[in-house]
Amino acid sequence: MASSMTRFFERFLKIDRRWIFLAIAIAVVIPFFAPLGLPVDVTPPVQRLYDAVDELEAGGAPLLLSIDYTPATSPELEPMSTAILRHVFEKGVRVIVMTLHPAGYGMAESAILRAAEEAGAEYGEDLVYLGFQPGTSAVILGLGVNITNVFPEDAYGTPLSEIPLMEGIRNYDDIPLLISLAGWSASEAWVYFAHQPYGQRVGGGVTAVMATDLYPYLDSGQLVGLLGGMRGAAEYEVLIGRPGSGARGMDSQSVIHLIIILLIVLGNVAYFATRRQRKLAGEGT
Amino acid sequence: MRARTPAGFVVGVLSISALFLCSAALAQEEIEAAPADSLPPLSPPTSVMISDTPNDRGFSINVTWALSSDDEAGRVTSYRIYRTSDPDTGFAFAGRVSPGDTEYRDGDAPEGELVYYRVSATDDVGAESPSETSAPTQAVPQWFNKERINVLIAVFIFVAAIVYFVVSARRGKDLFIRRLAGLDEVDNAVGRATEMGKPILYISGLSTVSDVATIAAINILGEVAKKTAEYNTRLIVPCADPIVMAVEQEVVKEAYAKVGRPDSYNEDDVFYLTRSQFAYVAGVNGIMVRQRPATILYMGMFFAESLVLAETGASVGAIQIAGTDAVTQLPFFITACDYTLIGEELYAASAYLSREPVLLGGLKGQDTLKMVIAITIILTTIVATLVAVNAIGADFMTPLLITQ
Amino acid sequence: MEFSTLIWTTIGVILTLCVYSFLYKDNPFYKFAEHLVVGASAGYYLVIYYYNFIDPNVVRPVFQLEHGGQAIALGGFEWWMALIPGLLGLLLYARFFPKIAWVGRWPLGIYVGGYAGLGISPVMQARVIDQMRAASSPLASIVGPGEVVDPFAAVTNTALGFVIFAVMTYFLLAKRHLGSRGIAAMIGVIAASAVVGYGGYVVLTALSAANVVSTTSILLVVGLLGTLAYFFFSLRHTGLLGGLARIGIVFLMVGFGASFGYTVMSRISLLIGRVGFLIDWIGMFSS
Amino acid sequence: MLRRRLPLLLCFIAGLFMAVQYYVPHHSVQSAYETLLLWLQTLLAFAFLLGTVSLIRVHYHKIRNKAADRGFSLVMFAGLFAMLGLGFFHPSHHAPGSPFNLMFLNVQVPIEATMFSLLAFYVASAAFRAFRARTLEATLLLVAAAIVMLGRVPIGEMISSTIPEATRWILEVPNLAAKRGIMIGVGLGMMATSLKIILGIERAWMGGGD
Repeated sequence: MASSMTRFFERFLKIDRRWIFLAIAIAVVIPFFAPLGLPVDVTPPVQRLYDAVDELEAGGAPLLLSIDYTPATSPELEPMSTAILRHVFEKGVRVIVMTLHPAGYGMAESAILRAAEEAGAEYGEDLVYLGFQPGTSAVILGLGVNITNVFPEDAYGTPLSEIPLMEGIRNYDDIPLLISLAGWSASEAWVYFAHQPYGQRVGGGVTAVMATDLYPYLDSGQLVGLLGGMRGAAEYEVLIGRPGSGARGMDSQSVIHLIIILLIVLGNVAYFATRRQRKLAGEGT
Repeated sequence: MRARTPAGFVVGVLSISALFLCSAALAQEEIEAAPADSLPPLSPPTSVMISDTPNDRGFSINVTWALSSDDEAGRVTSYRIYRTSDPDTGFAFAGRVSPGDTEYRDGDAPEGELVYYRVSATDDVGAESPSETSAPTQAVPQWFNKERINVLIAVFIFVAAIVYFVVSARRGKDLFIRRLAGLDEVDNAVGRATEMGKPILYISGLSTVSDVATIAAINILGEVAKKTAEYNTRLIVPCADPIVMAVEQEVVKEAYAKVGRPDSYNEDDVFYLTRSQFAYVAGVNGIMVRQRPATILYMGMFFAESLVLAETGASVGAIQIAGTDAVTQLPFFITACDYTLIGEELYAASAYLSREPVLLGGLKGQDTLKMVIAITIILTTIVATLVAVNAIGADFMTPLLITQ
Repeated sequence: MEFSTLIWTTIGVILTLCVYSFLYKDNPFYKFAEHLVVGASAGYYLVIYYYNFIDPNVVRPVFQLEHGGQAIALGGFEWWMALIPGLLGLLLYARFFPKIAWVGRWPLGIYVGGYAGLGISPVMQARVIDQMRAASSPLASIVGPGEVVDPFAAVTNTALGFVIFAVMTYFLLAKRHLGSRGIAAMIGVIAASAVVGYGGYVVLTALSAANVVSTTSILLVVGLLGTLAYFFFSLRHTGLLGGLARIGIVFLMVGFGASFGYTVMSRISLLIGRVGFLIDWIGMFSS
Repeated sequence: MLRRRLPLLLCFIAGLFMAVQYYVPHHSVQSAYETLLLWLQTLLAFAFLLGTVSLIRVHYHKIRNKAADRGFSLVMFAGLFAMLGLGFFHPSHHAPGSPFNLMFLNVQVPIEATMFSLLAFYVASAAFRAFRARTLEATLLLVAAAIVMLGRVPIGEMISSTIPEATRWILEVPNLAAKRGIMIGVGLGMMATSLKIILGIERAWMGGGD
């Protein structure tokens, strides 16, 4: 019996790695069709960002959402833009969307189209898309002086003066909150060039790996709140009560993390079981 | 020759916006003047002081002021800073800061001209209360950045240590170097590839020469190429950067020439693939599964692709030796490769492989500095702790923390 | 849904599946995607670099006498400043002419030297001085008069680490040929830091006549010194240095494990993103 | 002289200037520095053509030598020349909806993103293969990795609240100490290597030797 166990372990140690690939693939795909709904605890940085958005008045001064992420980091950041847009549209808060990255143009457009369609938000009244302007820091500084200097027209060529939402919106003075979602240093740029000189309240959403680097800004109050990676998006979804791709992603995450740990544990059990056997065999000869 | 484009752009944007804001502010002031029951105008900021920004390239003035007495009550919405070369002809908008702030750095001051500043407290309807005009000063560029003197001293000590040990090595002083397992294996790996009749794959990172790790990788390639040339083993070097490719072609070609086999060098084996990170990975993966190299060396700067490369390499059964200073990628190489040079070991590798006394002397210099650093850290930690618990006065720290 | 969007997305989906087929084994579909992306991206970078550097900084100033939107004079300072990099760039192509191939080393010399020089001082600042400063923080500080010291929190910072270290030392002693001096050195270092950790805590409290809490684990300092010791090349790793280096390896391995575990999440996010892309594509047909 | 000494001299001068400018904020030196930096970047841009020629050469030889996979070399050429054609001969190649950009977004981006996502699979297979408690070092590595992995997902908190705390401690104490030590060591190595290049002690970059 011992030898059959050992043989099993030996075979397990030499398992074709493609079986592992298959297990990972299944673990990723299943939550898309059958969400597990594992509970997610909300952490303070996410709560603070949610509160800042929640304080905005319906139909009042708008949120400026800068969707600065690119296709490479969209898996982590798109769930955030979706959750935030759902939140503001549900509350009737108006929103101005823009991007600092050329590759963010399409990302931002598809995000707002989807959210607006779902919530029945009206373009020009509930949201405006300003598009992309090159020159990160110059753009951020320029918005503090006058938005129309930087974006004379929206992304579709309509002068801002003809858009109802933009009436009375000149610069950061008329924007109570700004959120940047980015997989690069855009969040820092917003802190340096919008918060420092103009006192603009800035919130951020970044990839999980970047989040630890930004915590100091959170402690110093330079960021009002922060979403870190898919987990941050999942927490935000919990707060708005609508689990979406973030929560689903966290299901996959939990399962795959468990699979990897299980593989490590089983690998070690098998290793030690067979090692004893190898030692015995070694003594025999 | 000042970089004109961005500066010109900023000046342009700022002056246009200044004009706009001034006219807007003026227009609003007229309106606001009418109602009698509105709040009294803000009290202006006082004691506006200006000075040339120290240690800068020029064109910059630091402005400081005392808060408006209405600031605490929350009536001030911002402070606006204005500049002029001639106070009689009016002021131009220079910048804006939040209430509570008492300083501003103006980066667009003209050089060699006296300038004057004024700071206005602005309320929520845009009415401004300007301060008195400041005394004039000039924006002056500096020739030496005093804030960096500590770096200069440290670099000087470092250079002295390296040069001293290089020179004494040249005089024939015997130098010891500890074992680096990964590098001892390079010889075996070349031999193994020769026996199996399979090539060696050398990946010199995905960065440019601007990362020093890439330079280290080029140095190591020089040593590796000498060995492969001796054994007449095929060496494949796909490059992710065209300059690195140009240099590495030179390196490998010379190595073959030196062992008297210039004809064995094949330019098609040291080639450019693509700069694009994962397109490069796609290409290298293809080379791995089709050429089945016996040995793969990863030296230099790596990013997220490290594990994709190393796992594919492991799957074709190659002996893998990695070396990188990319802290985030080291765990992946350690997991998937047979040997990994960690951080500084990468930089020691070319000295180790070549055993050239002058290069080994450099290592000795590095070690000396390391010793100095370790002792400094121990001392400053002790002193900092004693100061923090008031066991000794804080003045004691000042000379040690000159690096602030 | 526009038809062209559907076509482009479908192309993306097919190429995505081609790449995933590599997980099974190398095959013509993967080869197709691989060669396509190598060619396309090489072309992409050539175009982007041409339009971002060569065109504005060389071609337009030299031939069209225009730089950054401003006219420049033929033979003027700015014209020469644009011509020089152009000539240096052309020298790179000398390698195609064996007789003058060696002039190709001139631009490479400037390039390699320039970047080598650029690195020295910022590296000293950011990687050495700043790190030393961050490492030299107080191990303890005073708690204000009204505040209560949580003795547990004050010592766990250090205690937890030392328990782990004691266990590890045992294993190290059992397995490694470090020499009796090295083992003695290691025990010495660990014991000394324990004494500094606990004894220092008591002494400091007495010295300052106030409550003292530990703010930075002494393990942080010991680990840093150990890691530095590991990187010592010119001395044999025996005795005190050997003991410290062993401690350094322990810290390095824990650190690498932590980095590995920390990064897994974002890697899985990428896969979830790709799977989401494929599933959205299926959804395109149902809508 | 011109073959060996001049490149070394140019290397020395460029290196010395770049090293010294760090301490000289004066705008005359800083703009010279910016100009030189721009030259270096422009040089890289020129090298891209050199690189592309190398890529073309390798695949042209494959086709000429009737190598087994020569058909795929044609695919490479198709991708390369499509991008070059659309980039250089199509007006407004950089506009959002241009064919050049569409090719980039729908051919290059999906392939590269998928290559990137292979990491999720490889992380698992590498962990399984290498995380064996063979030695003390390997044990530490795998235990730390397992704790941090669990500490980052909700399921970790569900198992025990100490897991996220332990994760934080590992990241903030042993991990930080090791990273700092590596960073200082690497810093010294980088500076020494740069110095040896500038002083001409290390000459591998120009084929080494004398």
